[in-house]
Amino acid sequence: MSVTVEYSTGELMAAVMARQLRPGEVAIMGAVSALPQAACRLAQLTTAPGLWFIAGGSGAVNPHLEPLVASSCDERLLDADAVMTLPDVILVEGRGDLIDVFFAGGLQIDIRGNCNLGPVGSWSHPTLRGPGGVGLPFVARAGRVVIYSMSHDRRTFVEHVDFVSGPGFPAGPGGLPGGGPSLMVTPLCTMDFDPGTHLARLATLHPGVTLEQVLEATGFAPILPVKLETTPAPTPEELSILRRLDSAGLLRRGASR
Amino acid sequence: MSVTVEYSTGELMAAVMARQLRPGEVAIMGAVSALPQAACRLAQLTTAPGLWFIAGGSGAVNPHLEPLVASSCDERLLDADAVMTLPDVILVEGRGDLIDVFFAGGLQIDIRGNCNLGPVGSWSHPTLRGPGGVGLPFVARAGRVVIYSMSHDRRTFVEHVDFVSGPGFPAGPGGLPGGGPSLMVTPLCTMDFDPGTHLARLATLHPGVTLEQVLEATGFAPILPVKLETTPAPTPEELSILRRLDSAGLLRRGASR
Amino acid sequence: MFLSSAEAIERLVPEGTGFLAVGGMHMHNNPMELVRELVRRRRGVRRLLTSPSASLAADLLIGAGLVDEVATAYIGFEHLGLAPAYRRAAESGAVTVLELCEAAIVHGLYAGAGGLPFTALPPGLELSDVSTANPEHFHTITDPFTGERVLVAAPLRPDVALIHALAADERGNVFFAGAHFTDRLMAMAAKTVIVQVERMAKAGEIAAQRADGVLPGFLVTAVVVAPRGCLPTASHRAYGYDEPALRSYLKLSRTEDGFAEYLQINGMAAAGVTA
Amino acid sequence: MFLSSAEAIERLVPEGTGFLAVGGMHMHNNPMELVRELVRRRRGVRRLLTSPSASLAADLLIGAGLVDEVATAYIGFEHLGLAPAYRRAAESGAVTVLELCEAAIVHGLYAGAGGLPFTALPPGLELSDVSTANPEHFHTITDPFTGERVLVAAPLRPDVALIHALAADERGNVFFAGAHFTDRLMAMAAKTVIVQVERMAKAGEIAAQRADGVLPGFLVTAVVVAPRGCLPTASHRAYGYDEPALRSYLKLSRTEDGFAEYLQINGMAAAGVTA
Repeated sequence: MSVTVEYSTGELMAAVMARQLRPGEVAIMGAVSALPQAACRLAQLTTAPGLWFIAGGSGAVNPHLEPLVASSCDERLLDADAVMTLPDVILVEGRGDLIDVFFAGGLQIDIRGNCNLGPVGSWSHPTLRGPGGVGLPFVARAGRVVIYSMSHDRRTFVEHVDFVSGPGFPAGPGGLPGGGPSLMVTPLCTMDFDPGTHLARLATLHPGVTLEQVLEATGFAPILPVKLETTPAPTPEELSILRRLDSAGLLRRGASR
Repeated sequence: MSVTVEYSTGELMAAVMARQLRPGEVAIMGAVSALPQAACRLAQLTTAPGLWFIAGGSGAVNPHLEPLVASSCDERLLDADAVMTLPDVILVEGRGDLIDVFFAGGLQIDIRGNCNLGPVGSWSHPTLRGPGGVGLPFVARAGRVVIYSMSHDRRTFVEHVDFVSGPGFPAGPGGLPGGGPSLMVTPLCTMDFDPGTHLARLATLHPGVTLEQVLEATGFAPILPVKLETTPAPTPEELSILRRLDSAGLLRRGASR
Repeated sequence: MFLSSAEAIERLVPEGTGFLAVGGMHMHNNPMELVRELVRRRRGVRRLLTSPSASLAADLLIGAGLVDEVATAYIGFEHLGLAPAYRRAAESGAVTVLELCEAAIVHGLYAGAGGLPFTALPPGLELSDVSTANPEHFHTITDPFTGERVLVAAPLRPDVALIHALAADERGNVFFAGAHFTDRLMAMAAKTVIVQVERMAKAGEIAAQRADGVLPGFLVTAVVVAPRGCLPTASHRAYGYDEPALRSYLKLSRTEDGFAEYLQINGMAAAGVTA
Repeated sequence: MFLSSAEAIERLVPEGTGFLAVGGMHMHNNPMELVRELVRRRRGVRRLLTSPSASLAADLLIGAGLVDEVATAYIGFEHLGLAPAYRRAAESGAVTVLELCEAAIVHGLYAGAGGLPFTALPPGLELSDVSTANPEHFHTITDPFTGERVLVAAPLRPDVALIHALAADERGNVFFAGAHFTDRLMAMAAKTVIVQVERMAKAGEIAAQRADGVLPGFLVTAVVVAPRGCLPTASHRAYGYDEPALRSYLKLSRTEDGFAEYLQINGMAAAGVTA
């Protein structure tokens, strides 16, 4: 016997991102972050008990997310285990040994995990002026960086970003003070990074997505793994938790699967 | 008709210091500061309405001083108009255009208004290891500096301090970013600074004190003014306010006059 | 101390003000009443500094053509979309962008507040293009303690800061409710500080606050009481943001004509205003 | 997370710890239970950092011969007098003094907490002898923005910080009451943080605090519950300092023999302790 459980792309991505987190770690995220926030809360309630997460500009530490809210500075996030001031969050991000996981994103994301939230095209006269990177330069100092994007197309996933807001692996000599990008999560797939070349490598395809779809939608050629797995779907328990948090349905606005 | 009102040296000094303050100014003080705190509160209630004062390490802004307390970090100081964190007080002291009056002191005080709360004698093997200057280097950035000491003897008032914790007027070229020392208040007298030479100049003798007494007790030769006035005694109103604040008698422990 | 928004802007933000900082974060605690007054009076500023994440306040000022250069790390509307006027002005070159990061803003304001001549930044921050794009705001120098090359940023010392707080007492002590982001630091770094508040404080209310939530009155130049004056952005612990009104702004301001219409509808098309 | 003071010191402050910071200010909020445990165990540290104004905690550790070098801006007892053990050790050269000022401590801890390689100091601070006396902690460099010579100080990154807070919850989130001086900053800058608290927090008590008064548990290594453990110093909002006890310490510790007697009387003359 089996039951068919429908879930949205957002719910799948939240479940995938939650599985990146380990007990007792400290995670942080910036603007437009309902997705990583839901992932962190889900992780706390499943595989990563004791996880800490800081909801960006609000300074909230372990917000209870009842309900999950759209803005990263919503006052409802202050219903949390503790709250820090924003300047103190900046100190914590800068110290370099405190943040285990940094959730990042970009209007452009490239094959080395560089993220651009600033100018697309020329720096001084961009074709698309993005909002700006806020704290993205701090990804350089995080333990590892999980990149997520609700768009998977060739405008977003590019060979080289036009402007580095959040640095990925450097092309030349010299390294990152932190651990660098570890995973990219998109509506179509997940990609990790080849340990030797530090270039993006396809890791899993989401249920129902084909390799051709991903390659068609990606502006660079990811390394292909020996065996391409399917992303595990969210479990009924995971979905049940996500839906309890997300009474406003923020994660269900995308296509259902 | 007249009445004889007795007052202590501490009360006289508090009244003298209060008269240095102007409406709307911002004053600050450090450790062992019941005297300047009482002076500020007295000034608020008499000649300097709207005066602001920050009680050093406590961060209290306009503590109500009911009662006046001995320690600069007593929790009772937090009964105040507002409270700042200590790190924020350090910012305010450093900005350079906010503090009008800085109350300073020293184990040694010299003819240029330098104050020493650190080592007396050799820096590495001092004959008297003072406690340290805390925030005294910030006097360089204050509008004007009022120096006070409960001791007036040749060990305290010296030609040159052995260590500069709080800088007075420099002997050589180059000036202070702030306005520099403006008045010294002791149990015997007040001294200001000659505008031309920036050297200490006797200003007033406290009631009953002779010039000889001051010169005998002072390790440098202050400039003598054209006319030596007597320090005005505290008025009955001033004494009444001081005694209401100072229920513990902190200002009356010295000799009464 | 207590002024109307018109008086405060007229007296304290003279035409050609060099460096204006505006507080709030994302769609929260933007001092909109003060910002609207700037727009009504067409008060131009040479440089606008935003908090690490700005939205409507910055977009309006830029869209109205009142800003020569904007120093910012983010202007947008989170899940509601990009900032239309900022996009248009930045893409056309009508506004110069001094792209900063959160660290350069926060540590820069700390330096400005404390009289520090500049601030060193953590290693790794030189790997983004932020410092490369703005060579006048960043330098690479040798750390005298380690000999390493380190990135340093200029201090931020606004001439005027416009911020929002929940309430003020008679002396101009103000307190914040909910989060206050970089607003206190901005006020501590600025020479002139105008605070927009929802209401007057009740007796004893300020004294009951923790140090963190209070800005003492000696740091405040003027207070403007403007109930619901942050709308359509939120005022923490008073009201949430008005999402339909923000969406309506975003829709209209996609074009210059629409932006002018928004000003007209919202009482900001004062005499002398040209779209 | 929750340890006895003996366990906390044994496990987290190994013999020869390079850089220990101890919180509290003047005779307030000194984490005395942890300090007494250091004395009982004769745990020596190479460098002790105090808050801008230390008293009993520092004087005890120095008097017990456990400190090679002390980085401080003040050790004393305000109106009660000078610090006898510190005086004796500094005058004899038994302890090396790294004389700092409040700005070097606070901005140095800020730099340590935020990963900044060093901190610039406001102009005028070079006029005191503090920087001259400690050439290894201060440098004068050229401000790349203005060309002026400016004083810079090293960051402060303690290996271990011992601080006091009012209460802790199960996750190690702690909150402060009254003033908390530089204690939060010290904890944010240190690699290992031991917090001594009066009691466990009640349900919801931490969440009700303002951001400023809380240290989130991810910054806390261990919590030691020690009711009245700051005595004879004060614990803000719990109890005041015990002035007779402090005076008794000051009287006894005027001599080395008296100091040893104080340790004996107060249960700090553990096996292996020699006066």
